[in-house]
Amino acid sequence: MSRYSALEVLKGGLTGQKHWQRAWRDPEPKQEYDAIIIGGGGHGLATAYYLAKLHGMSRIAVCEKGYLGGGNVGRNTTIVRSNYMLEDNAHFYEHGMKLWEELSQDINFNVMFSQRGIINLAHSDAQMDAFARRGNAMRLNGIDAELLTRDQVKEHLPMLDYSGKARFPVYGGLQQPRGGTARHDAVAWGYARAADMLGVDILQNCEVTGFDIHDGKVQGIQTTRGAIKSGKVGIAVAGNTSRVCALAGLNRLPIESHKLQAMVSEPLKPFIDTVCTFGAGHFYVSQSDKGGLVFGGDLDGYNSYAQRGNLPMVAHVLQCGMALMPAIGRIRLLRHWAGVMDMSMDGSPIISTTPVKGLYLNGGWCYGGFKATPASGWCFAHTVAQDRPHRLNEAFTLDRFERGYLIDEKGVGPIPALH
Amino acid sequence: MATQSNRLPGGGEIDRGKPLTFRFDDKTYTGFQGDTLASALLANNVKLVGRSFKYHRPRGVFSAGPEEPNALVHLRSGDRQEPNTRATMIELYDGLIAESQNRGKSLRNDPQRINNLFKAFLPAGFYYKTFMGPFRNTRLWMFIEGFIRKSAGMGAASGLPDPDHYDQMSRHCEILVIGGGPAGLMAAKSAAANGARVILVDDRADPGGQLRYEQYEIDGKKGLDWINETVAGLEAMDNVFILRRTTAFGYYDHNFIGCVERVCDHLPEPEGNKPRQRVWNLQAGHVVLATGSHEQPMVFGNNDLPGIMLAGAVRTYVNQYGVVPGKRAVVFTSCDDAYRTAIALHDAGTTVVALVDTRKLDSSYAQQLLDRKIRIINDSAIVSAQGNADGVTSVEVHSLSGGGAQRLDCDLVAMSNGWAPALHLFSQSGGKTAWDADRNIFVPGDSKQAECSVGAANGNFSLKTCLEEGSAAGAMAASSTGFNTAVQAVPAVSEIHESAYEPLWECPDPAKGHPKKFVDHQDDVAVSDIQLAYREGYISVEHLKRYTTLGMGTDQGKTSNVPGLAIMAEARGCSIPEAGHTTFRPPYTPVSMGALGGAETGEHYMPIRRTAIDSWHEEQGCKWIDAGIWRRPRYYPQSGETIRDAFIRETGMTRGSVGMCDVTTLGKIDLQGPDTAEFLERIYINHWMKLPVGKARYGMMLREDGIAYDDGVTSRMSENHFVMTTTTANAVKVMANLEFYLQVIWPELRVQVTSVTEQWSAIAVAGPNSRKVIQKIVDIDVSNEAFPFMGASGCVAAGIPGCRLFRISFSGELAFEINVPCDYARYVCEKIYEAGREFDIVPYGTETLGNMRIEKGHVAGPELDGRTTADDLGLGMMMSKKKEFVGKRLAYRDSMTGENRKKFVGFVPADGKTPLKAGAQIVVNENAAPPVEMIGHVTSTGYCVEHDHPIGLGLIRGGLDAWKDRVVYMSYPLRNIIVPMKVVSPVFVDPEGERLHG
Amino acid sequence: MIRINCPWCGERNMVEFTYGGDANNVYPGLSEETSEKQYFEYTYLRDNPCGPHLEYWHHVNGCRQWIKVKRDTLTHEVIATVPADKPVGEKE
Amino acid sequence: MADPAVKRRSALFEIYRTGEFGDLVKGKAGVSICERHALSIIQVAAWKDQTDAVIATIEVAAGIKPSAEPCSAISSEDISAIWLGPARWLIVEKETRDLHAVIGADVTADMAAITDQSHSRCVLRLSGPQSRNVLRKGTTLDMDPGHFAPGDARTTSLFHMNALIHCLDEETFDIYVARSFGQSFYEVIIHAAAEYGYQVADRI
Ligand SMILES: Cc1cc2nc3c(=O)[nH]c(=O)nc-3n(C[C@H](O)[C@H](O)[C@H](O)COP(=O)(O)OP(=O)(O)OC[C@H]3O[C@@H](n4cnc5c(N)ncnc54)[C@H](O)[C@@H]3O)c2cc1C
Ligand SMILES: NC(=O)c1ccc[n+]([C@@H]2O[C@H](COP(=O)([O-])OP(=O)(O)OC[C@H]3O[C@@H](n4cnc5c(N)ncnc54)[C@H](O)[C@@H]3O)[C@@H](O)[C@H]2O)c1
Ligand SMILES: Cc1cc2nc3c(=O)[nH]c(=O)nc-3n(C[C@H](O)[C@H](O)[C@H](O)COP(=O)(O)O)c2cc1C
Ligand SMILES: [Zn+2]
Repeated sequence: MSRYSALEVLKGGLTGQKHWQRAWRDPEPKQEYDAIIIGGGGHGLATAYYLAKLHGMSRIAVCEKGYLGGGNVGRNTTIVRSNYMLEDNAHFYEHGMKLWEELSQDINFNVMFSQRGIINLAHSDAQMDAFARRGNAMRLNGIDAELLTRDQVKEHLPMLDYSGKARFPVYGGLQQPRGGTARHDAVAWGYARAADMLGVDILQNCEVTGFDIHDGKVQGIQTTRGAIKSGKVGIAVAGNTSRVCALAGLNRLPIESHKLQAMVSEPLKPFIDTVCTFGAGHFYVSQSDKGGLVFGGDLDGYNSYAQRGNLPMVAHVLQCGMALMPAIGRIRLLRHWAGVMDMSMDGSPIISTTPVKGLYLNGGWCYGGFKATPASGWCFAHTVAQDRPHRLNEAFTLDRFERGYLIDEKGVGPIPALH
Repeated sequence: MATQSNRLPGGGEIDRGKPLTFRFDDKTYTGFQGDTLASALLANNVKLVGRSFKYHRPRGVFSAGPEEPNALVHLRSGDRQEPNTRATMIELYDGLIAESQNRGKSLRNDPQRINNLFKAFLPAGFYYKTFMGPFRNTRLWMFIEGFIRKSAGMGAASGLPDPDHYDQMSRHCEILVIGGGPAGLMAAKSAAANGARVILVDDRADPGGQLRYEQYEIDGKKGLDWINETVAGLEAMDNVFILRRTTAFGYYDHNFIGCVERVCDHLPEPEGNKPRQRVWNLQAGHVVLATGSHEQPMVFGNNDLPGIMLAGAVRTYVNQYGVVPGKRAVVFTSCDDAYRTAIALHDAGTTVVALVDTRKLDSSYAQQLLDRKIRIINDSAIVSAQGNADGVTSVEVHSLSGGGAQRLDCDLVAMSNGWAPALHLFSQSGGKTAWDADRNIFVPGDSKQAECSVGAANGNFSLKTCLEEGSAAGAMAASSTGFNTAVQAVPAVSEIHESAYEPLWECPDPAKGHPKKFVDHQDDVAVSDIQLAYREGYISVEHLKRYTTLGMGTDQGKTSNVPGLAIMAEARGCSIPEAGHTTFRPPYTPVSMGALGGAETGEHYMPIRRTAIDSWHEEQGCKWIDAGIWRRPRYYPQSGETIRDAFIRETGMTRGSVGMCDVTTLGKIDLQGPDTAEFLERIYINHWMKLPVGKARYGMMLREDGIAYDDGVTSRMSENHFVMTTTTANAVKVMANLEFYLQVIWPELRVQVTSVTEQWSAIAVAGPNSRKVIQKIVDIDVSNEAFPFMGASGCVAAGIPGCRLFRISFSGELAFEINVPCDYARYVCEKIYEAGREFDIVPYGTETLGNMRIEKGHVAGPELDGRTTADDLGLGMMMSKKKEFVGKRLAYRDSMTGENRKKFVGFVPADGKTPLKAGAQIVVNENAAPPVEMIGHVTSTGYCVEHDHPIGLGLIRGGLDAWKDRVVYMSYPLRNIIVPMKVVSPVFVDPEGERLHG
Repeated sequence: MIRINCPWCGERNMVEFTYGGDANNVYPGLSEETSEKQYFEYTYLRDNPCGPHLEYWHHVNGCRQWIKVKRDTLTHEVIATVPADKPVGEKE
Repeated sequence: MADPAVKRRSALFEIYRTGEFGDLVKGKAGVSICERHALSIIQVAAWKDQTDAVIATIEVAAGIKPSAEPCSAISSEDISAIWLGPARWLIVEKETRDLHAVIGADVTADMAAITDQSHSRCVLRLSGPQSRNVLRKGTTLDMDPGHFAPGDARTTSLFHMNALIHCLDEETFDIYVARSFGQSFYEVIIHAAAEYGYQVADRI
């Protein structure tokens, strides 16, 4: 398979780009694998890649019920950051940030990781204090953070409403300069291609429909493409965590599935050069390299497995948008869609062993799992390969809720829709 | 001023008596009332109107409707500039200004047109394969990204605040008909016959759909006359509501349809107080989708040159606008429909060089063409076009059975590869599309909601069928919503039976060269890109779309999705339905964010809650602060004072004499009933049964998970009547929670809860002289003996009966809180101020309120951060051991108790003067390099006026037991601040509470 | 736009309601006999099916009653609504 | 009742301006707005098993008989009883007597909880041919005449505020919102009414 490089693209230009081969194979499922990862989203594919690359495993399969990358990795607002306050989150996400910074080279696929910075706007002194608390914690943890004054925010974001008519004026903001965005689909494709090159079988249109579990130990899985054996099965199915776990007898998890909407405007010339979040409503925005303004908001607020949302939340997001940046009034919305989120009870993820031996769980990503993709795959691969967590994910266990070791960054408690 | 060289001398629906002047780029033109910008440009023979996304190829008007991929312009100027506006949908008005976009200084000499020369090196997804850089960081990519971003995007946003306003409205109806073509009009007519409420929406200025530009007769009348009569008939009915210029953009759950009306877009500026646009939220019993169809283009070499247009669009320009877009036309088709374009062009005086038909069969219209001496070239296809930025100049035609190449000179190509039903709304409603193999189109499958599709939207293109289906569907919809069925008689139509359509998804290559065959014109996706995607394994249509950007432009692939997936199906060797199509998502056509945001923006983004004393504060010169959506006075600066000066003065004067503060925003909940005390016992951590009447008590609630939730004072007004206060932030949530416990969990408890936050204004009067002030106001004895600390009583205040007085204190001073019915609050407030004048009473705001509670070591929002327990906050002893209460059990989990938790303490700077900062972290080592262990954080800071030094509150691991009087560091690296500070008790003033009780 | 049939007010738009989550959760009751595990399960574990789901909604911008709603989480169809202290299928 | 010299001060005291505004058509306003002020508003929340008794007692005590029918309002010339929720009503009249005491005298604590809410609401009366359109801009309710008729009273979300809407006749509505929202509410209502032309009349 040809390595990607500028030279190859130029070469292709002279030969009609005919020499490119499949980015990943389309193999038939084998009877047995050393490890199976369920879910061909970012996390599943990254896990398979790191298992093969770092843990010397070669016979690995990823089962994806639809097309690769069709889940949340293909429908998120692509924000990457590590601006967390709580220790466990901070170290985990910062590890991820470092992996992001090298990802394109590592997997030889340009994931267009753009460190254009992220600014969380504050609209009161109290909010500034809360952000300072987070920013100071970030700095002390060795993570970049800047507390911006109103004037500094204005330099980065001249299109906001500074008129004095704003219902919630901008006081300042917390910036993580290394944060930014990445090309979401490319992350899935890049990991898939890199994993495939290391021999991982990516099985698309292969839905897992059951588990073979004996004596509390996993033996294999049932799929729409037949039964497959393996003593190690990792679940990384994001919004479908409860459903797939139920197939393995793990009922009633600390998770609710909710839908989150995202939307994009018509393509525009550069309008906004950083990622920006509103502090007085649910609204965040960045601009894709294609030119679309990508907006996200709050959950629709009720359990749902529908990858489509309702109009009030779209209206709410754009109300926030108009309040914050009155210049978008004449820009048009092009498309809106939704994804299904596995909202956990403390808003933090689960990367963990389970009561079933050989069965591992990666889930509870809420709406922040895209940025976690490399770190999550990295830690989950470790957990699957070694049958125990890495230090970086040892706090993210499934039993932490019962023990009371919650990692509640927002402090809203066990109401998943509020995280 | 250019003349309208392409305008026919007569015909069309334009009003030649109303000429309009407009500008496009740097030139002024004229058009007529009734034109669109596109028809007016074509009338003036303007062919080049824009540049494509990637290769900056010259592009002209392609269609005559919302599907337009090419003719996108900046409409209007200054703060009203709208990027990416489809010229085909802009109604011309006098003085209109439009500019081409995605170009350099001039459209013709756009420097980026050289991209076209490098197109071989810029295939789909080239950016995924390169620009990664030699080093392991993102620098090279970010450098390149800057250029990519500048050249990507189409139009530019003005960046200026939108001066217009928007609006939203809801409406309910039994039957919603979307689309006012013949099918929709007929449906509305029969649906409305027996009184059902019918709403008809159509996205054009006038309903009529395709019938407006066809030459059919209906009931012996001209089609247009039939439309006008039908519309007039509907308009006369009370139960029918017609929305023009209104696009149904989204079909949501439970038959809810979002529509946007362009109220004033056809005018230079909105009139009077009218909104520019209005979103209609329509709730329908039954929906009739009569959304018509979109003509599909042919895919051949250089098929993107200006002058190559959809055949139906060409016919529209000729018949509806009286414009012939060229002098020498070639018509290229795989169906009968385009024959009518050839006829229309010919009859309008254009030379029709030939009609190229991919089919072998004889069209039903063949004779009509032959009568007009138009040459028909069967079993053939255009394989390439030649031309330049000024448009097509010739086409090369090949026989599909081999041999027979010829070149035809022309300046207009009208093409049709059949019509695809507009399935967008159907698909959004949850319905699955089905492939109709006979007709080679996707059609609506089974309905998931109460809706049905009719006419062209249902794949039925004959006018007669459209009318019949419309009539039947209208009647069915009426009966399904409870109204008697009345199928309307369907009028007779003049129409000939058309022969079968045989699509050709991709034309063969010419003998020489491989000119790009464009599938998605806006995003420059060509057949070669689809083939590349296929080779690289991006074969699912969803991968194809995301890899090549096929169908991701402003037109969302209305004319490119079907050809694209057909070409992929061909490459994969599978059928079209096996390949499937991508998901249709709202909006159907792009909708301005202003309209979606609606009226409540800017100052009205969220309503403001004001207390009843709001105007008094304003008169006192207060500075405001947002507390959630309330506004509250923050401080009352005197001349030249900073906020710090002000709160130190207010604190000093209150503690020194007396101050007053509006505390209305606290939640107030009235609880009545024999089980109220028992209820409080369950939801608070402390005891309530024995609270005497006339007494108040501080209480704390936990969440179910054992974390501290909310606190406040609750008073017993009579045996079975309590009044609870909550924090401002949690008032609404606590109320809903109490209702949950009472309605769901303990319905057997006889307790009624009612929010009375809005009934009562609350004014706190604090300070050593507060009693003297209060005594002048109220009719009860407020001496310490008669009304001790935590007393609660009804009273008459300043002559106003029905007030309430509480002796409670947040500041730690002798203090009272007086509750007054809101309409009297300002009056009583003034009376208190007057009464306090002799003691130099000072009004104080949230800043001083906060400072005094910090001095006194009371917890508030920053400490109740959703992660702290009652014990962490030093309130552990309040938790009753003798009873069960909400959250108790989980609060005693191992992790939630014990030495290692962060506990509530106070701080003073070691030097006694450096100010402390909220948001700082606490570390033990002054100079450690990251990662540094953080043992706590500073939650709130203030200034202890009495002892004249800065103070702070915070949480620190192990609390006072571990740290009392030891020095730790306040670390604020964001501002490079590190301050040694001593850990002390959080109560800085009157630790014994003598003042409270005094 | 989900429409919920409030047992008192009739069919109303979801914007009038707030969501209260899984209604299969049975409150363990404030009693010393109840185990910590029961509280844990009530507080943290959820039925999360794809399909019909029993859940609480609060008609907060309406009659202020908590109600139980059986709703399909895939199609959003509302199958039944009852007052919150009643079992589904039985009306007041 | 308070010293009659002290006037109650409404939430709109500072901003209420009578006159005609907006896009009047031939000098005519499409909507007329006026504030109802100095009302007695008493909430009666009956114990469920006392519902009938409470209804009967209120009728005797206050001269209006509330209905147990959800979303309904019974009104006479001077007084209305508006359904709020199951076994819960607002009794509303222009303040002329101590209505709280009047009702409380007969409806005892073992029958119902009675709460004075007289100062807790800002009440606007909207009338005129465009009144329904103004309301359509802020609520998702069906505002068509056959579906929101005289005698109907619904609590809903109106311009993102909780509001009780009481239909008095074909084109007249009383709207109750929380007092603290009063000014914001008034501002959005006149904004919504501007395109129809509106008249602000003297308080009633
Ligand atoms: C609108 C939206 C915006 C977001 N914004 C951000 C953001 O800005 N930043 C951020 O960090 N995060 C964001 N997220 C969250 C992020 O996208 C997710 O947390 C993350 O992508 C989840 O991990 P994943 O990529 O592995 O999931 P997915 O891509 O969803 O992968 C799970 C896969 O499992 C498959 N699967 C499910 N069941 C089965 C089965 N039975 N058998 C086989 N396969 C199965 C699914 O088909 C799916 O492909 C957002 C999410 C959404 C929806
Ligand atoms: N002979 C052929 O091959 C052929 C092919 C296609 C159409 N036709 C002709 O076209 C006509 C079809 O009639 P019809 O009524 O089904 O369709 P139509 O195309 O005449 O009318 C559809 C109407 O719906 C409007 N519309 C579409 N989507 C909308 C939306 N989302 N919101 C608001 N308005 C929307 C359009 O502007 C249009 O006015 C017939 O006259 C038929 O003969 C013929
Ligand atoms: C960051 C981002 C940018 C997007 N930009 C576009 C765009 O420019 N045009 C477009 O049609 N869709 C765009 N989409 C939306 C996708 O087309 C698609 O709707 C989304 O990935 C969800 O998939 P689905 O609609 O197939 O379910 C974008 C999506 C994301 C996540
Ligand atoms: Zn209700």
